Amino acid sequence: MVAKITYYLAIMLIIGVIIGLVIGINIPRGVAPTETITVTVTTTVPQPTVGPLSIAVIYVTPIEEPWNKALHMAMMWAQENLGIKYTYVEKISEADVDRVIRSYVDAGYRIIFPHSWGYWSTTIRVASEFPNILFCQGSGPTDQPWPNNVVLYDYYIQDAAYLAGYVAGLITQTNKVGVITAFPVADVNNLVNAFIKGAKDANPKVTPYIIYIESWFDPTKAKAAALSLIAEGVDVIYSERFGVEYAADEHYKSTGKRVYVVGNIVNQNEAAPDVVIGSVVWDLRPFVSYIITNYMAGTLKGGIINWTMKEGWSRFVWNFKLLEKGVIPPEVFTKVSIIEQKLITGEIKVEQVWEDPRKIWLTGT
Amino acid sequence: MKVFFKIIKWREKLGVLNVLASILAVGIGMAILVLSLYMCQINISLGLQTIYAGSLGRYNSISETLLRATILALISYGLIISFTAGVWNIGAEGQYIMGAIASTIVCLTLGNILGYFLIPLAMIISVIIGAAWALIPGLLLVKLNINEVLTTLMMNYIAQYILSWLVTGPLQDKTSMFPESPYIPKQAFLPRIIPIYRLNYVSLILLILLAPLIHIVLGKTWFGLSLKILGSSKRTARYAGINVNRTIIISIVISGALAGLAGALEIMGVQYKLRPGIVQGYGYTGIVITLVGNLHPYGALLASVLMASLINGISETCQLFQIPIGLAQILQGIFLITVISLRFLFRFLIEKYSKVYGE
Amino acid sequence: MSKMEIPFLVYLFKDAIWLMTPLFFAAISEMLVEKSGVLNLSLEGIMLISAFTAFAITLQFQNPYLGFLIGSLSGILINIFFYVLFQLIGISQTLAGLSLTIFASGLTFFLFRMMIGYAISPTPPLLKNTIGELAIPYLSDLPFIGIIFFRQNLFAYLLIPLLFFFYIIDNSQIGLKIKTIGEEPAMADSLGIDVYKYRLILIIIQGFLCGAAGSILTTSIYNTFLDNITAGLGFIAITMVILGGWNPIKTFISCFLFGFIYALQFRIQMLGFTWLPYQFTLSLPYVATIIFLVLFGRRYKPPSSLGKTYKRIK
Amino acid sequence: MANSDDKILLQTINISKTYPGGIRALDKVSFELKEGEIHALLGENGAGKTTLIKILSGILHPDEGKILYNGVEVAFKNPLDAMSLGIGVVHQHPLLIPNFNVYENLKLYATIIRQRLKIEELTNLLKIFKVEKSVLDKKIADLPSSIRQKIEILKVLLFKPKVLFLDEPTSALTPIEVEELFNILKDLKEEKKSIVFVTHKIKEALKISDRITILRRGKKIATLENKGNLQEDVLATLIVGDTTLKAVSEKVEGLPRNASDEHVLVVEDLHARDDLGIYRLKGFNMKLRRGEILAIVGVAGNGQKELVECLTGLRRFDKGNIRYFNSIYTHIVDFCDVVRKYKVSYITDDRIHTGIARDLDFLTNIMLRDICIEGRGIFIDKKYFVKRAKEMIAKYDIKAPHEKILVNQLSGGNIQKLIVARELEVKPSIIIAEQPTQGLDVKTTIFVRSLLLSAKGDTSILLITYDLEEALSLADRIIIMYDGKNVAEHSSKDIDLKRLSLEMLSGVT
Repeated sequence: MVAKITYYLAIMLIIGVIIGLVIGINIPRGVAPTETITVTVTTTVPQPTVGPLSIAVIYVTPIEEPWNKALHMAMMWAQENLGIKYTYVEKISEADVDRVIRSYVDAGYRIIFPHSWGYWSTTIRVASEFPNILFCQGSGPTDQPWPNNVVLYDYYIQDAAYLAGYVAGLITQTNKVGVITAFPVADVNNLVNAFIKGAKDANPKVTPYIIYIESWFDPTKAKAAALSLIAEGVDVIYSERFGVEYAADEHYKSTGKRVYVVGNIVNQNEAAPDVVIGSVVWDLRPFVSYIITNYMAGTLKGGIINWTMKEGWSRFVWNFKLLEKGVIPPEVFTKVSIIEQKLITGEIKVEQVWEDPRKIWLTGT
Repeated sequence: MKVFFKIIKWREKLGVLNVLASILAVGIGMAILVLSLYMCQINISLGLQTIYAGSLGRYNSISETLLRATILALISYGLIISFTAGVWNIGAEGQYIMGAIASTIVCLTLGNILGYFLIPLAMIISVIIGAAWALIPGLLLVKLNINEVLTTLMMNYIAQYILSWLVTGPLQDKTSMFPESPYIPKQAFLPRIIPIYRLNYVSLILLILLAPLIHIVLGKTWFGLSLKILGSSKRTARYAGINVNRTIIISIVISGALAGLAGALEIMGVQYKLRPGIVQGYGYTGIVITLVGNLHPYGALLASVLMASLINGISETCQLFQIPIGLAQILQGIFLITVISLRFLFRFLIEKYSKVYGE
Repeated sequence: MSKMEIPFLVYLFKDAIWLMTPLFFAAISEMLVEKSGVLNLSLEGIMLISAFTAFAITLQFQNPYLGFLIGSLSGILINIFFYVLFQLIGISQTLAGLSLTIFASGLTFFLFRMMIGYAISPTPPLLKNTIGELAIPYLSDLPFIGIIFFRQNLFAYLLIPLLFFFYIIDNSQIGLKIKTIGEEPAMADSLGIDVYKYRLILIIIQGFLCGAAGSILTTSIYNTFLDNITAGLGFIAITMVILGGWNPIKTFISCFLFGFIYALQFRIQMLGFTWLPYQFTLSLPYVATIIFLVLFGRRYKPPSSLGKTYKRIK
Repeated sequence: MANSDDKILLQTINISKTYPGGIRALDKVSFELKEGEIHALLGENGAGKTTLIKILSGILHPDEGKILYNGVEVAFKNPLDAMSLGIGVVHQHPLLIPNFNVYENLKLYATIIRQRLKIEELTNLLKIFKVEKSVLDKKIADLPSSIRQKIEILKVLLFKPKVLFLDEPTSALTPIEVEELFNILKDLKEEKKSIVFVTHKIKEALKISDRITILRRGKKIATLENKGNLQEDVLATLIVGDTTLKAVSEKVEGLPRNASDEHVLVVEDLHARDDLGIYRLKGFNMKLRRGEILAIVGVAGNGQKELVECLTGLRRFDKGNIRYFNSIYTHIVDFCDVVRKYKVSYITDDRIHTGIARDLDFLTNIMLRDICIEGRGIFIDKKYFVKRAKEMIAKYDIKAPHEKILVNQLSGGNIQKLIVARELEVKPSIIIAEQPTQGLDVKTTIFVRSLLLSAKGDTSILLITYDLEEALSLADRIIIMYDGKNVAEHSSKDIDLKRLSLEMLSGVT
């Protein structure tokens, strides 16, 4: 048996060597791909629209994902109120984005939003090629040489997350606060850290629980993870990823006990009005409007957008239904409102902490 | 219908009809495409123009389409070999993933040591790993007589989980937000034909050279003949003195090797890093291409270019006219169903209506 | 930890049962069909299409039970199409199944987008009325057991009757005939067992159950439809059948184990075992199946004519 | 003892059956079975015994003729109809599902005939058959064939059929077990059951039966009362027939008859088992001389299949050796190697499933044998094969319009011509021909035989056939094979037909 496997492996080795050598070595090596060559591209695609400013957004996943939805909603709003033409395409893999951007450029789109981290290197390359076109890159490394026609933005909504954490710290009964999140990476850590810090500031006895579902969008996994947190006695969960609402809602309907959920990125209060206490909302409308008006006026500069609550970049949106019903005590609301004011005026500043929250908060427990 | 039977009598060749089936299937697929454009209220000529522009109408589109076609064709070439031998290797997807993983690891670990030998070495290793991944179901089939469809299918998922683990664990780029590996070193980038477009020499050469090579192997060598006989009947193959087990293993290993090579091309020529996004269902699209291409390398070549054009062109149409993406996949399914239905239908008609000689 | 141990296990089991429900619906139906010699790889496609149908109908008529029913019926429709492809046209079952799956995954997303279009609601289009958890009075108040077994989804209560039903079928005279068809279709046919009829009936039953599995996803578990909502569940179901060695009880157990592993992965994280990548636990069913096939190849032998379409010789 | 005025239970009147392909398996056979008798059905292979059983049990439908049961005409649509009348059949090849255990198989049979499985009777029968009860849980595939055969008989007896057909039930049983079976059958006869006992073994027929019907080539020859006065040799002549004698004189004359003494293929003391692990070859010896036709004659199932499989490397043998020319093989790993070295050709008897690749074209099929002979090179010389194909079509009178036609569009006779032509065209030094004319029409049969005869000389031919006439008309020497051994050898010049048939049918020398 072993001898035979070795024999097969040898055959494979030979095949591999032959193919590799024949192809790999004898080929003239071209110029390694460079990032700064500009070419003129002939357009064969007829312009689909004439007139208003056309903006194209490229999403990596279906628009149902909150990260996409936030921008999608802002764009839909802009289309109605600012008179732009908005087109989007979803489910574009990182390998294809190059082609997609080029075809949008060819079709006459002036502003392009590659709305995913995975697109950043392509954006740098293509943006250098088309200096006349504005690229708004949704998240990317801050230490890269971004061309002048790129605006880099990311969901730096840590102050709203801090506020949500504060709420959680105030209303938790069991002193157990959970977070369902995607991956332990910088941008996500930023939010998780802010949330836990908020909770600890409000209530130092709080124990945080963090679960990574290792996926950007997987509601079942998030739901199953949330159920495990609920079983553990956690009574406020920050749904950094979508799907926790279902679990809490189900739990409420079957047992009558409320496990509060904080939505993230978009207003998820409607997903389960009985249990969602409020949402950390990434409101991109001011941003989109800022981009469009400045672009029209010719005053837009590339760079990294680092806005806070003050600019309307992030908000904590209460679920007023719960407030009206008195489920959330009014004193919590007033307390939080004071903190919110302090955040807006800059009295309290929430630092961006990129480190793994498990290392910061879970040590010693 | 009568004319059709006349055609059968005129030419008792299944081959011609199989080609006809492929053409008809493509035609039906196109008709459905047009129909769906119409249903989405898009000017049909404008829509078709956009599909053309997105697939072959611009330099960049040509480059992208051919690039995709090379990877699909490579997988398909391998599948031709195993399908001809009657081994239903559904696991090209997994073999492709393993090839991609192998080449990434080689490029990342040995990138700075090897210089010019990096590309060939990475390719060799990914070919070997792809082949080894295919060898497992092959051995299970030969030694324990376990259905290869089930095992290859399961191996796909295992490969996918290995990929997912590697990009969130050992291979992950620590500075990245996403589960992905760092970029492979520059010297591992496959040399491009025109520097700003991603189409590279290696892919193009493989696309063009392998088709006649496979054709010669299948049509003109004794090995190809034994594959065909094995695919027709195992008993006949045994009767003819063919070592059935060895031939099965070799066929599935070759298909795995080529799928692994496709994975390497995807990493070194397209993505330049390992990420879950390399999994795009190419293994399954490869099956579609193999069958639409009538188990013939030139057919596969054409079909892969056609399929890549459709994927790119439809994607462009979708993005410009705001049609839901997914149309390309629907067409794939329709191609597959129609082409095999028609082939079986033709075969049935031939067996039923054509003359039997000697009675 | 010690104080929490019991609820921890209780909810672990509860979640395992919750997670295995759609899986078992799909797996048990596949088991019987495979016993009759049909390898249906279109499970994933059927589940996708019925999930979408159930979602669309529920959204339209605001009645999850109607949605569930029509979704399940749509499963029958697709499966009959599958039957036509392999039995009447003569396509190999493997290819027919795979092409249906490819087709369905494109079609459902396409239709979903056509239907929902530019939705600007911040959350995915949620179903207001769903088939939710159903606590059984009195019994659900029992300690531990009440939570595990009597505070479940409506469909989870159907698991045991379903298993019971299939166990009886499996051990009945009809089951024997089905197995004969799967082993020696020609012999079965010569003994007067109508192979075509039996396979068609089984395909219809499977269509319904698989459609139910898909409908459960949208009307009871997710409350919405998403792209690729099944996420490979159909193929996992096929794996479960093999792992269960074509035995209803073992299939049940392996489905439960899958649900258990799935539910466990988060708790493992919560308890701080971060060194164990979740991919290992999730790929476990596949790896285990292959290992079992290698080690106990004889016992895990599929029905002899699995995947081979029977044609009566005139 | 049954009397002539006993009631006739089952009767056929002028039953005929022609298989697709033109083989007339039954030709106006009238047969009657009385109540409470054991009726033996004797005949060679292909005499039509099994076909008759299959028709009477509803598996096959007769082309013409009537079946009467209790004097009423019946038409069986499927086996169920026959079973419901109380007809039970023990088939030659047990109709048991290999992956089911014994109990499941019995249960299945009970389900099909819509009766309940009675446990006490089952235990009782198991005791009578001396089968342990633990066998019930074992898979059929794991059981030795003698127990399988017993299970098959038991399965039928369990449900107390009125009429019992036993098709070669003793082929897998030891002599002691045969005795036991006979005792059971006699007991059944006492219970007024009617039994049809199909066999080709004269001794068994004489021992057990009340009456004997002899079939030859689809025709009923005679029905004899067995009152202990029948002679074996008389029966043997009746079974084999006189026509075979005529065949000897028809043999093509003028071809080289005397071969050299050089042995090209020698088989010594060959022992081999079948798929179930039963020894089928028990010390077989044979020597094939250069330039002769050596026929191995025997009733099917005496090890011929296994012999051919051993010779062509499809089966491993446990003991003994095979010598091709100067090379001695204790097992043949790679038949291809033998073919390449010594140009060995092999004409299989399963021409549709094994002899050709059905989906491929004519041209590909004529290259089949060359895979071994030339296949160690890389490329195929297609032009050469196209030329050869065209020549073959002309030379062997194969009715194919062109060489690219699909083989499954050819008729059975044409396919056989293709196979013979292909195997002859490689200019072999040895041809192993397994029933080369089975199922062919008269014209093609003569053509194929003449091809084999004309190839003789340069080529040595090992002819394995169940057809004595064919052996007599072709062979220079004849070896009689019985029970895995060579029992006798004759030169075709001095044939004592009676002795020959006796040896063939009962292994007596």
